[in-house]
Amino acid sequence: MSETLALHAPALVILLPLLTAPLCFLFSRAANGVWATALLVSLLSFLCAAFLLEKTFDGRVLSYHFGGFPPPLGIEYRIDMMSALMLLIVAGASLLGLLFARRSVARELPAARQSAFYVCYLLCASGLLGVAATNDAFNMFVFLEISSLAAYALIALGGDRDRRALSAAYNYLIMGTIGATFFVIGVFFLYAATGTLNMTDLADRLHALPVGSRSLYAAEAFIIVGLALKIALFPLHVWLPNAYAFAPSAATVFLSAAAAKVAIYALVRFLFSVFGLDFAIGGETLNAVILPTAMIGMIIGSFSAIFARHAKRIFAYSSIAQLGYMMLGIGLESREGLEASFVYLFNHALAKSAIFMALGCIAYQQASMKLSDLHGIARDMPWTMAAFTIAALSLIGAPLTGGFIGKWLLMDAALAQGFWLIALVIAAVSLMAVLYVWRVIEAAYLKAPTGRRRGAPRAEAPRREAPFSMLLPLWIAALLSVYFGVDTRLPVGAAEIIADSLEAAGQ
Amino acid sequence: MMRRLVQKLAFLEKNPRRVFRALAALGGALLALDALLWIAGVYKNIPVWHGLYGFVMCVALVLGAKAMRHIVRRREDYYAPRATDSEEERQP
Amino acid sequence: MIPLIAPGWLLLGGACLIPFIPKGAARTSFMLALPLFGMGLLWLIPDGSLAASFGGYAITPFRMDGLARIFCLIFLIATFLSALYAWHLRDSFQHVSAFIYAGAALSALTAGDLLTLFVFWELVSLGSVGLIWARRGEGAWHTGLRYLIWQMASGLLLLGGALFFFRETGSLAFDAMTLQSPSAWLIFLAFGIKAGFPLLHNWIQDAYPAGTITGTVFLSCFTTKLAIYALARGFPATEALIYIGVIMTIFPIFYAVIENDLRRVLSYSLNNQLGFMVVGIGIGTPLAINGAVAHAFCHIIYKSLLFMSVGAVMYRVGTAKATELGGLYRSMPLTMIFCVIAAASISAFPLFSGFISKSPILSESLGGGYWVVWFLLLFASAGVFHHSGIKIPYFTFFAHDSGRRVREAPMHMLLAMGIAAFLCVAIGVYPQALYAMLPFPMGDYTAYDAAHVIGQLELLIFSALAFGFLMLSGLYPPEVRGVNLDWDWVYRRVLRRAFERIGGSVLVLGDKVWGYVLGVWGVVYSVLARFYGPGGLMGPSRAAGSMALWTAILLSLALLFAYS
Amino acid sequence: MDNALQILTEDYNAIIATFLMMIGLYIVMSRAHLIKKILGLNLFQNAVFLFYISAGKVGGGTAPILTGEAGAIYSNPLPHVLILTAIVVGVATMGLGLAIVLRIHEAYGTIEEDEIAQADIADDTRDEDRE
Repeated sequence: MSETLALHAPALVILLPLLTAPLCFLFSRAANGVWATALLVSLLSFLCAAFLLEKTFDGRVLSYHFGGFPPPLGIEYRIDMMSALMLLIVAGASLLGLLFARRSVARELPAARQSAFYVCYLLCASGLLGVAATNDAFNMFVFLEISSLAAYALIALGGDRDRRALSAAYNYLIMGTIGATFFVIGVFFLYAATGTLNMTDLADRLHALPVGSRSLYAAEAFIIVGLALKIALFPLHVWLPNAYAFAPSAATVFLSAAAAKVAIYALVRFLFSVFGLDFAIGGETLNAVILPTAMIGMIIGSFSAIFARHAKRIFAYSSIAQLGYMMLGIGLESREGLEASFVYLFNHALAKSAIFMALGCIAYQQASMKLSDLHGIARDMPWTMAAFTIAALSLIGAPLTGGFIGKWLLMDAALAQGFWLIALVIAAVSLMAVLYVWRVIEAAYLKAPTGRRRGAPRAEAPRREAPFSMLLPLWIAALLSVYFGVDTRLPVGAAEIIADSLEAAGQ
Repeated sequence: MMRRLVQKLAFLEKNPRRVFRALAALGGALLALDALLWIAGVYKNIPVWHGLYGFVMCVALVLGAKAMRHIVRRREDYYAPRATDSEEERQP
Repeated sequence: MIPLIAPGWLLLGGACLIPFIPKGAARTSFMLALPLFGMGLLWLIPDGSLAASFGGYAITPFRMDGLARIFCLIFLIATFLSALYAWHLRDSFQHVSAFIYAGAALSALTAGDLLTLFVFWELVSLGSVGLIWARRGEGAWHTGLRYLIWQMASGLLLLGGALFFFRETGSLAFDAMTLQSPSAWLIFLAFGIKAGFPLLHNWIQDAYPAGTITGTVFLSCFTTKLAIYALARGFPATEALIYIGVIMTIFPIFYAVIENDLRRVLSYSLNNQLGFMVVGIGIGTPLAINGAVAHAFCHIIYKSLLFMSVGAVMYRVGTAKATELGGLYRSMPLTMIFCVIAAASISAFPLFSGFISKSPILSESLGGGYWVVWFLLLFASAGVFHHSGIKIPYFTFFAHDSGRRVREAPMHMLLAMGIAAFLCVAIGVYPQALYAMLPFPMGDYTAYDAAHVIGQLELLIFSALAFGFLMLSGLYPPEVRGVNLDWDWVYRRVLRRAFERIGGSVLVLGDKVWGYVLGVWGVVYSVLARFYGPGGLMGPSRAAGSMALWTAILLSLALLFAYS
Repeated sequence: MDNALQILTEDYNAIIATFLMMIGLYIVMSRAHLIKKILGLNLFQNAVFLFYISAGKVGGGTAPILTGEAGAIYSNPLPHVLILTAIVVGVATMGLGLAIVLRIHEAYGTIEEDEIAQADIADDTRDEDRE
């Protein structure tokens, strides 16, 4: 039984949501029914991902030949530790987001669009899962586009509450498509040079080629820029703040936890597994491009967060800064740096999804997300704000939370290479995080509630605590972000194996 | 027992000079004992020094602090409202 | 070793349970049982350490040895007494804060590596600030914030030090180090803040008088003594500590003489007592370290007893200002007796605990040839007697009669004070019990030889005579309400004003300079705000066209790098 | 010079595709009309598709249909298959993009980018009222 499952889990984890989504669309318009199906499928998918993680924790690699055609001819799903970790993050975020979504979506979206939301959500999840699992470069493009298209739609669904969601979705669509097309061009150059699309095969054949081929340089440049767009790496981050700020709350939770991180995964996969560090634009050039952009992104994102006045946007900007942290670890090009990046990525997914869930709980009770309208909200919603505070502590990097270990490893990795300046920037940006988090905490806990909230139709009704079904996933995420700050075996153990395997591939 | 103690203390409180004299007598006895022991060679410490040093330094300390107060003292609400100094103590 | 649960973790776990126990006798009994259980655990746990891995680093979350054990013991005793003292309290926030504080401090004592130490170091700050904020009110809020900033600064220094330390040595183990590397300096400064080094000390006198009645008793026990422990562990025999310690013993006594708020007097005297311990650690001989540790042990008891007695007065009268008190021996004779016992202990009267713990430090400073240090310490000893030994009981219970007639302190407070007073006397009379627990063997050392006893008595009696002389001659400065400026004036007043004033009159650096600085800041701010605000280049809602341009630019850059 | 001539004659497909891509990207950047932008995007994508397919052509090869004839040269069929998928993606993108433009028109009353940006900035400014 276990062996059969091991054989098919790599496909099941993606196919389940991918196939369920259109079925739901065809056969059911009842939002609750679609939600229940989506939840069930997400749960199964999550279990598969957990199973795969357990299977690969000893460094084993599972290979699934799609349709029985062996690679490099057929499409191969290849699950190593890195893929399994990403699968777990995506499936976990999808599960938590769905648990959270029912009441939130029922409140935020008109009835006619609710089932469409869940269909898009499932498609987006399956696309992201596919990116993490597949070992075929073109297949990766297809999955990237499935997830992106679904994400555009998810964001646009927020347009009923705030029209800026529509323009944000449009901008994201234009940018995302350009990015994806760049990616395809890069893949094409690789295919033209080697005649294969299987990434393992690509890596082998690339290393047989003479160093210095121009089309390969171009391929790498196109792939880096294309994926940087999806990651929202500075200066290509401009689509992100509004997209996250105005998407429906449940969509923000899922996208912030999973979307950009899967793009980071794809970038790491190409840079380290396919190209290898000593190849093409390796080594110092990568340092010269990624390190500065990551650091500028951290600083600019934090500044923007400090200056923002809209709670969701504050944390959307904070995501840009936090993605900078992860890219920094990759840009360091060291074993320690990669390890730190993946630990950071894991913990950030938990903390950020908890934060956006807390903001979603607030959005459930009141339309406005202005800081001035959050005054005194901790009195009305103590449980929500308590969980928010825990997650925010993790975001800052307070000890005993997941954020701490990520930042610590990152600083250690920077210092290991003698980059004092980078370590200082990491510390400074953490202090900036204290500032913008503090502004929300201050508004929620210390400011007296304003009597009347302008433009808010629900202003007269007293704010109440969010429903239990929304608090549950929120608290799960918040407590997990503390748990993984104390018991670091899962994230750090996984990151160590990932760093080992990438280092081996980079040689 | 407590009542008797309180009465005794009340008596002493009314006669501070008596207390002072008693203390001075005790101090004198200690000085004498110190000097005696030193003469007898029980120990090599400088005799009487502790007492004089303590007296002089304490007077110096208080007078020094008194002078310092002219420089450093401010009204109680100097730091208000960002300090508790001038806040009314909460009654039990 | 068998992984018995560490006493600190027990308290931390207990702190999480406190809110779920109904207020009243059940909860207070639970809170009293926790430190007692902790003592039982401490008795069971053998010396040794527990290795673990955190984020791929080898850490030692738990280590027990002689030094940690005696500090654990006194911290548990202090927790018990403080909890007993707070029996009447019905404030969950304070209860939880206090036990997180105590638990974190205990856990920090048993931390065998810098990372674990840092984690609990910060938790100590978080727990303790709750005891200030629990007083509620605007002043307490701001005071708590200032306190927290100092504590967090200490934590960040420790974190930075730990990072560099790991890079330098490849290990995070927390053992003795020398002030040779930047990492050691960072850690030293981190400890220094919590230990109240000169110019880093203000948070003590700022925050402790602002705590709640029962909270300040907790506060006086843990933070600073944790720092003393850390210094004893990390920097024994560091000569700089001797001079730092001497300054710490001297300057607070001047402030203590003129200060009106009795809890602030005690805070200054706390700082002075820390100085003795720091000197002992700086001298670094086994006997001196033992003296420092023993002094910390005794100090926790008598200092908390002093805070308890002043707190009991505050509880009944509602204030701890010397100007408002006096003549209270009539109403609160038992409290007075306990206060006098504590005062005798802190003044190091023979047969009281302070005597047997301060003597080793003084004799070692003499033995080590630090003559000047010895003279100054002697001066400081006389000063301690002056402000803590005489001033506190005198102005509270005697002096001019304030006319206040109140009830004696409640039973549980008397009980807590009684136990503490008993310990003060017991240790003073039979010091061997304490000496036997110290990290180094004491040999046949005894504080009770003729030279010590007579010298000390002489010093004290003549100090008292000086006090009497000054009082009778009217030279003694009268108590007046007011605030005395200390070094914290610089950041509480000067810097704040400097930031606040835009077009105001000359303060310190000159109005024009500040106007200029603020003007520049105004311009920078408006530029930044325009940059990040709506429609700004970095603001939200940018059009897709410009983003596409960025893509093209970045691609060209990447290609340029590739082909160059 | 020979080199340039060789590129011109042998890789003319790349040159044409690049030219088309540039036109498409330029439209995306320069046009404010949302639908025109999408058309530009489509041109950009299609140029890439063309490039793929033209590169799959093997000199003298026939359509890749197995005839059983020995020694026959076939064009590489894989790019065609890939591009078939990519076209589907492109169509979906275009459909979704147009749908969003429709919604934007409903919500903003315009589909000129600068006017929408102005409206967004006005909304942002409303969010900004300082506390």
